[in-house]
Amino acid sequence: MDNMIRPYGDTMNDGAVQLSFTLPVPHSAKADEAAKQYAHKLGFEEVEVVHSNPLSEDFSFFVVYGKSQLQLDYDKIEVEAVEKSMDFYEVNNFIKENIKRKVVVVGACTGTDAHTVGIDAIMNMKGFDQHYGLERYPMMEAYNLGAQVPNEELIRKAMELNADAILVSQVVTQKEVHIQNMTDLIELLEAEGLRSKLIVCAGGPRISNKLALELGYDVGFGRGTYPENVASFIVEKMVERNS
Amino acid sequence: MDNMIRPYGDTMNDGAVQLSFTLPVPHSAKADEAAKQYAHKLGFEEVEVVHSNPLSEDFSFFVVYGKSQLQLDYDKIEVEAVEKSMDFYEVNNFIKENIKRKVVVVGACTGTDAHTVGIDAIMNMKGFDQHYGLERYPMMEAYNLGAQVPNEELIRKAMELNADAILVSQVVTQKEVHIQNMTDLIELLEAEGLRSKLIVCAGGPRISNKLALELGYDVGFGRGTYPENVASFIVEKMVERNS
Amino acid sequence: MTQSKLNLDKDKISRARELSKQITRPVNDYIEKHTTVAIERATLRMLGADGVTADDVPVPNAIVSALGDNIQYGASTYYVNALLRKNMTVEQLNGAIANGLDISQLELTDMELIRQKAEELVAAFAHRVKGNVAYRTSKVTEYKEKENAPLLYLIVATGNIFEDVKQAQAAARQGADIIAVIRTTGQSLLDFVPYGATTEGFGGTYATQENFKIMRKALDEVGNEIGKYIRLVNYCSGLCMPEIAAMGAIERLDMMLNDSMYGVLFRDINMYRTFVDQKFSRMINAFAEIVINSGEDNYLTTSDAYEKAYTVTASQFINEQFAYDSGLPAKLMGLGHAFEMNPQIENGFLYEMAQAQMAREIFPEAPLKYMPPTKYMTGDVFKGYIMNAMFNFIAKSTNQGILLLGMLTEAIHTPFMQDRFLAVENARYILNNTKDFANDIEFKKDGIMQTRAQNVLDETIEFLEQINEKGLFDSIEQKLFAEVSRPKHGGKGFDGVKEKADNYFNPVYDYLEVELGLKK
Amino acid sequence: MTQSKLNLDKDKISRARELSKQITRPVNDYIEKHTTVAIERATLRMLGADGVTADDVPVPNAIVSALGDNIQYGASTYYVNALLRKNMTVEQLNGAIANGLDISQLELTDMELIRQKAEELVAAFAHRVKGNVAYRTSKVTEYKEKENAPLLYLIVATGNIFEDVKQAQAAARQGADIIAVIRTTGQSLLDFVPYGATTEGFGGTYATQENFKIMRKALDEVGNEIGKYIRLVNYCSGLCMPEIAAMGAIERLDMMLNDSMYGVLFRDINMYRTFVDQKFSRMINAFAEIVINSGEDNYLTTSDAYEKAYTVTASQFINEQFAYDSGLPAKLMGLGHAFEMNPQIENGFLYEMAQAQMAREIFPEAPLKYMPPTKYMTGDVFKGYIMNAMFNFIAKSTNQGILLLGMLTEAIHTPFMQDRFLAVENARYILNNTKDFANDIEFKKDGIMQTRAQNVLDETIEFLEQINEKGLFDSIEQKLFAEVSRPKHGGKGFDGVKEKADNYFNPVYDYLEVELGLKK
Ligand code: B12
Ligand code: B12
Ligand SMILES: Cc1ncc(COP(=O)(O)O)c(C=O)c1O
Ligand SMILES: Cc1ncc(COP(=O)(O)O)c(C=O)c1O
Repeated sequence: MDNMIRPYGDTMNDGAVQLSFTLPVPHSAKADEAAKQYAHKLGFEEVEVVHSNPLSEDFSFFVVYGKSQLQLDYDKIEVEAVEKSMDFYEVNNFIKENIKRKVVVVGACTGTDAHTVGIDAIMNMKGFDQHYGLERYPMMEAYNLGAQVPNEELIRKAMELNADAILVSQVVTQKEVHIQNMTDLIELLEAEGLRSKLIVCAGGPRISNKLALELGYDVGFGRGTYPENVASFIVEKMVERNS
Repeated sequence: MDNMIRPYGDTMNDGAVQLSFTLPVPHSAKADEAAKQYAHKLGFEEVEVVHSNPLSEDFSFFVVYGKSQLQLDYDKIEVEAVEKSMDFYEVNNFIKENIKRKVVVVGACTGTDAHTVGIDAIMNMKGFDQHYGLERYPMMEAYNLGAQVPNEELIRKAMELNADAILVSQVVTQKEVHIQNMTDLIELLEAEGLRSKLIVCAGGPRISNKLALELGYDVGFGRGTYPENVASFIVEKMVERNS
Repeated sequence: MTQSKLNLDKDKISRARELSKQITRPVNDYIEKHTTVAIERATLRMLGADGVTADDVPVPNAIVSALGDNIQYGASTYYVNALLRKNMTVEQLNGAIANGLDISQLELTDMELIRQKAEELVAAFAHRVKGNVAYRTSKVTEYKEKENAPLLYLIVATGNIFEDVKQAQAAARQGADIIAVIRTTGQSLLDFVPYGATTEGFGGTYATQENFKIMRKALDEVGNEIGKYIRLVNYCSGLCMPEIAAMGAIERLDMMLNDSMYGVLFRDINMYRTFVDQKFSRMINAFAEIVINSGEDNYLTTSDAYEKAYTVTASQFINEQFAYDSGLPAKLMGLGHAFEMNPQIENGFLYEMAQAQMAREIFPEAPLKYMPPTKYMTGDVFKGYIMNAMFNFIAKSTNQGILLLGMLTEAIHTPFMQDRFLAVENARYILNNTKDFANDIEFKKDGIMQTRAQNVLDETIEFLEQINEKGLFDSIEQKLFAEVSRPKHGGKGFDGVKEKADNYFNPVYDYLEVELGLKK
Repeated sequence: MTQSKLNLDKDKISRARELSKQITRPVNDYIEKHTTVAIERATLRMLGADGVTADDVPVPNAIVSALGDNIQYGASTYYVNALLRKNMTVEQLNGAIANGLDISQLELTDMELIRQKAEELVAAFAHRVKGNVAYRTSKVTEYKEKENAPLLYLIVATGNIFEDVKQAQAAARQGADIIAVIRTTGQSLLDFVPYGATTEGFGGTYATQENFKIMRKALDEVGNEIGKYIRLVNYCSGLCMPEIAAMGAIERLDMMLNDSMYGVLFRDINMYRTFVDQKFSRMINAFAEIVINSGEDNYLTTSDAYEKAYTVTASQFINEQFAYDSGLPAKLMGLGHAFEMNPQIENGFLYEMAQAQMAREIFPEAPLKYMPPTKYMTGDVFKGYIMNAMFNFIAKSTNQGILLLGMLTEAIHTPFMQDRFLAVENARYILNNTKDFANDIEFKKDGIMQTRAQNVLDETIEFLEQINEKGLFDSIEQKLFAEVSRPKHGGKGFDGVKEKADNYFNPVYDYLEVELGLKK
């Protein structure tokens, strides 16, 4: 059985969507018509340009409502299996039982990125939103190197501490600066033959698991991640690799 | 020479568009993924579901940014020629010189539609935004029948007054109620053999010239219309028809 | 209650009330002497008349049509007479009438018997309504602290009552306190109330007793689930004011838009007809403890809100007097006003706040229905969204009772589900974030806000004086409200007004008069 | 100026100022005794050093590297000496150095001759800067009434200076008063200033003298067209504070972010280095009448804005003292603060207003830089847009000087052109609509807002006492600000600090000391 869906305004399957965008054309009746036709190109019918405004001599802003006839088979949507993650206690017990030593993780916000709040949320004692950070896990040794850490230094530190896992935070994504920097790390690790020895995790508000996997990471975590999510992943992966 | 354009976020041709819509699915990671894929279907790349929220057990709301690779040839856009319209004085002079008698127009907001403000803006003495309404035109006789006027009555009154033109305002468009009502008027006029004797104009915030023409009107006027726009059209059309 | 911030002159307020009494007196004289087809149909409904004929004519309409001019004696006489004569139950009689029985032709029995039987039927009606009131009171008390202040009022308007239910339940879960089912365009001009559950309408859903019942049940359901009493609203104004009021009383509606001035000015309903209807309909609302909403906000959709602010205040005074005359206590008076000034006005926020605060101080016990910006909303949904935020701010800071949530898409379409959600999100953020702001500030003596309110009050009195001189009917004819002129004998429904005969009989009216303490 | 709404205790405010004097004294002692590579490079620039070598090393860097430890005598000595020895113009000498000339090896001529020549060069610099000041003053005066109050501050950040120009001109036309060109991520950690026009950057555009010039010209152009003086902003904070200040003075920037605490806490720059740099850089800003912006707002991106409000106020007091010590008058102190409380807080609006009003009353002449919500912005752009409206409201109602416009897409991406437009639209609506609200209200005595401000002031004094006891350097090490710890000798750039020799010579410093009245 198919389960075809469309956007919903006030009637099932009406396909109603709100859009706003800018076009690089002077504000005019012609510009309005272009906005309308652009929405048609995107597959919308009953398009209404409900508002338009000049932004400068060469740019105009539009608010548009339209109805899309495209449908999506909801049953076919697959989500990257978000395994139910263990909690603080379960992770520690899991380590005690299965790994039988402390797990060492080293984390940082790397490259020129200076945003520490995300990696702190994952690693610091006090944690985030009432979820303890990795530093508080009795069965983990967690080292938070802070922000603006060059990839070389992160690797050096990980080797020095004999780390099991590396945590990389990337917040600034403008002009794809994170892709560059994340790729760099993996290349460095591979060049030094360390890639397979470490579990390499990425995180940040615009990072998805899919993107991280593509770039050669073991996993990626997006907005709203809790420390136990990444802790679970690391320890389970460690056991999986060893068996 | 082509003049291909795309939406603009902060870089030429980046194709950036903001969308918001509702899907008839419970709020979940799967729902987020569905929103993302729906945006892909609409032709967007680099789609980010930046926000999602349950609206009820069965509906979820999304804010999405995406980049569209579709382009539009701006040079090919044609706008329904908005002829530069005459002003108050020009219209009156035009009538004096070319028609040589007062032009009679009858207007109303028809059907169950009770919005008078739009038709008043066009017809009443005081007009709208410092543009005199048709009642003030010395060379016009303008009769505003108000709102909720049945099509039959509008026609009756137009005959009684020997009108040259009929003005119809339609503001409520929900469930296409205006289409029904506007079509009705044309059918009635045709049935009584009156259609060709009258200039029939439609107007309202969601009325476009295109729609009006499709429905058999001589012209349609949307948001921001001034009285002189419709006055110009009527008098020029009258002269055109007589020659 | 907040203490006075505006420093309004109490004597002036008393003067305005005095003028309103004088203005309504001649209207009340007219009302007393007349009944209408709608009043008679409403009375029949309260006695039990219900159902439709094969041609979809509602039984109350069938009866009243058949009676013609005889309604001057009160339709109840004939209905009760038929019950006695035919020795039928109410249901049996309704069925018979639906099948063509003409009760106007039956010979009248002893008036004393009719009176007795009528009292019995009225008692059944009263019992049901009192049960409704008791239920509501207990639920509201139980769930009090979950309510927003002001109460958040959201509309649904799909045209299909079953879709409406979904939308309404979703809105309640999102945080709405009140759900209004907007009527289909045109219903207010129908001189009958459609029957049964309906699934088609334009810009709204038919008000029918069955639809009321369906929505009431749905809201009780979701309310009990989330621990809140969700109020239900529908519309009396129009040609069927008292009938819809009766249905609302029976089906436990909680608020009803009820304003004959709205009908006159915005629906072109005849003024005599609707003033007479309004009186009885408000009596029914009062008995069922239904909060009425008046429609002054609408004036500002055609008149300028800054220039004509006084017309709103004046109309509130008049509406208050009419409400008192129908037995409504102040706490059931949701007097209307609106945030409709041009957003371009320098210091517009101050004038809006002064106006809202003035309404609050003049009508301290009324819940006040505060309407969002509509006229200056555009397709710029972002701009509209912050205008709604400023509106919510003022609503909270001036302690309004009922907050109609503005929709960011006001200028575009009737609300999408997401529009409604965003409206609630907006309101909840502002209400919580500015919770005690009102108590934490004072208005500067003779500052912009105080001066503005004092000026509007002065203009209000001047305006009331003018109306008093002309009389209310002529004032309406002369465009004094909303810049709309309505001829006294024009508009819809005038032919439904009848002078009462000396021996006019209306057992519900008589009962309510006593219950509401209106009988001198 | 508004009169006091908060009823703050004047003696407490004086006490806080007294404590700040005590706190900054030992830091100033350290500053007096040291110079840095950046100070020397800046001085060289003001004397005329410019250009880059074939390897893209800026001439000032080439000189200072070559000098090594000799900068303890002041790099100017060597530069001026080279001019005299080689009998070259500044341009010729710059070219020669760019081509490899090592001036550190030239024998030193008579110090009196060097001093004379240096004075000549300083005079040329001073002439240019005074011309800039005069031009700005005349334009600001001419176009005064077109300015928004507060001034609307918008950022551009494309990475490409030519794209920035388009965005900035569009923003100015939309109503911006101030344009800030955000720097590329990472520039603040470079110990040199890149050269020439640049078209690549991440999250911002390189600060180069050529880029300053290009943007200055573009803003003058659009400003003259629309009849407004458009202010230009760039960033001093980082490893090149004084150099960028020098470039800003020369190219007529109008505001500069200048706060060594920001560098320490958020860029991990060594504290000794940046405090020494800050002093000279602010002297240059003062001379060029450039408004500085301090970075206290940033504390609240890591600490809770409700709990740690006092850290902002305390830091403002300290920053004020440092600013006075650099010769900056109050009217050039754009002290930073922000609207960063959790939007879920009940009465959050009142606490924000109290905080903003407190800053206003404590620093009555400072233009105050007020930052929008960032931390609690989410992908819900609609919610974000009304949070920005509330922020704009408070900015207006507490008479802030510089309003950084919030972007509805703050949590998503650097601003799109349409985001910036919507931000201006939001601000202009609120500023106009609430124009005189501040003057029209008073705060209730001992109400929520007054109590909040008084408590924060008390906490501020306690905090300043604690810092005074520990010393500022140790306080930073111990995480007292922004919950970030920075080791005293850690961070970037410490090796660029040098103790001054007894015969240290810096003609610009000497000149500014006199001009700014800092010399006792
Ligand atoms: C706070 C902040 C700052 C602070 C940072 C202070 C600090 N010590 O971190 C300051 C003021 C210094 C700052 C500076 C800048 N910022 Co900033 N900043 C923000 C802000 C407001 C909040 C970020 C934040 O703290 N979020 C809260 C944390 C808890 O969330 P999070 O990072 O998403 O982390 C969670 C998950 O993502 C995940 N996670 C994150 N990392 C990791 C790692 C692992 C291994 C795992 C498992 C999970 C994980 O778990 C966390 C908890 O759930 C955002 C806007 C916003 N509202 O999001 C802009 C923002 C991130 N900043 C931005 C920019 C551009 C800058 C600057 C470059 C601006 C400039 N040119 O000057 C500078 C320079 C920074 C630099 N070089 O990197 C942009 C980034 C745009 C983009 N997408 O590229 C944003 C989005 C603002 C904007 N719209 O322009 N910023
Ligand atoms: C004022 C108003 C009312 C007032 C009307 C008072 C009156 N006497 O007119 C009142 C309160 C009575 C009202 C009631 C209702 N309204 Co109303 N109302 C509005 C509102 C706020 C403004 C409309 C307006 O006055 N615009 C100003 C005029 C000048 O603009 P205009 O009509 O577009 O006219 C211009 C042009 O379109 C053009 N034009 C218009 N007509 C013509 C004709 C000709 C010949 C020409 C040449 C040009 C022309 O020229 C004019 C000048 O430029 C809009 C929302 C909004 N902000 O737009 C909702 C709106 C139009 N209403 C709406 C609805 C649904 C209703 C109700 C049906 C709600 C209900 N179920 O109760 C009722 C019933 C009305 C009915 N049966 O028709 C919807 C319509 C949705 C839709 N697209 O279908 C809107 C959009 C609100 C909403 N989002 O739900 N409304
Ligand atoms: C007092 C009052 N009654 C009724 C209505 C709705 O009437 P209708 O159903 O005729 O649209 C309104 C709408 O604004 C109103 O304000
Ligand atoms: C005081 C101060 N300086 C500088 C900056 C920017 O520094 P950078 O260019 O290092 O991002 C900020 C940004 O918030 C700041 O507040």
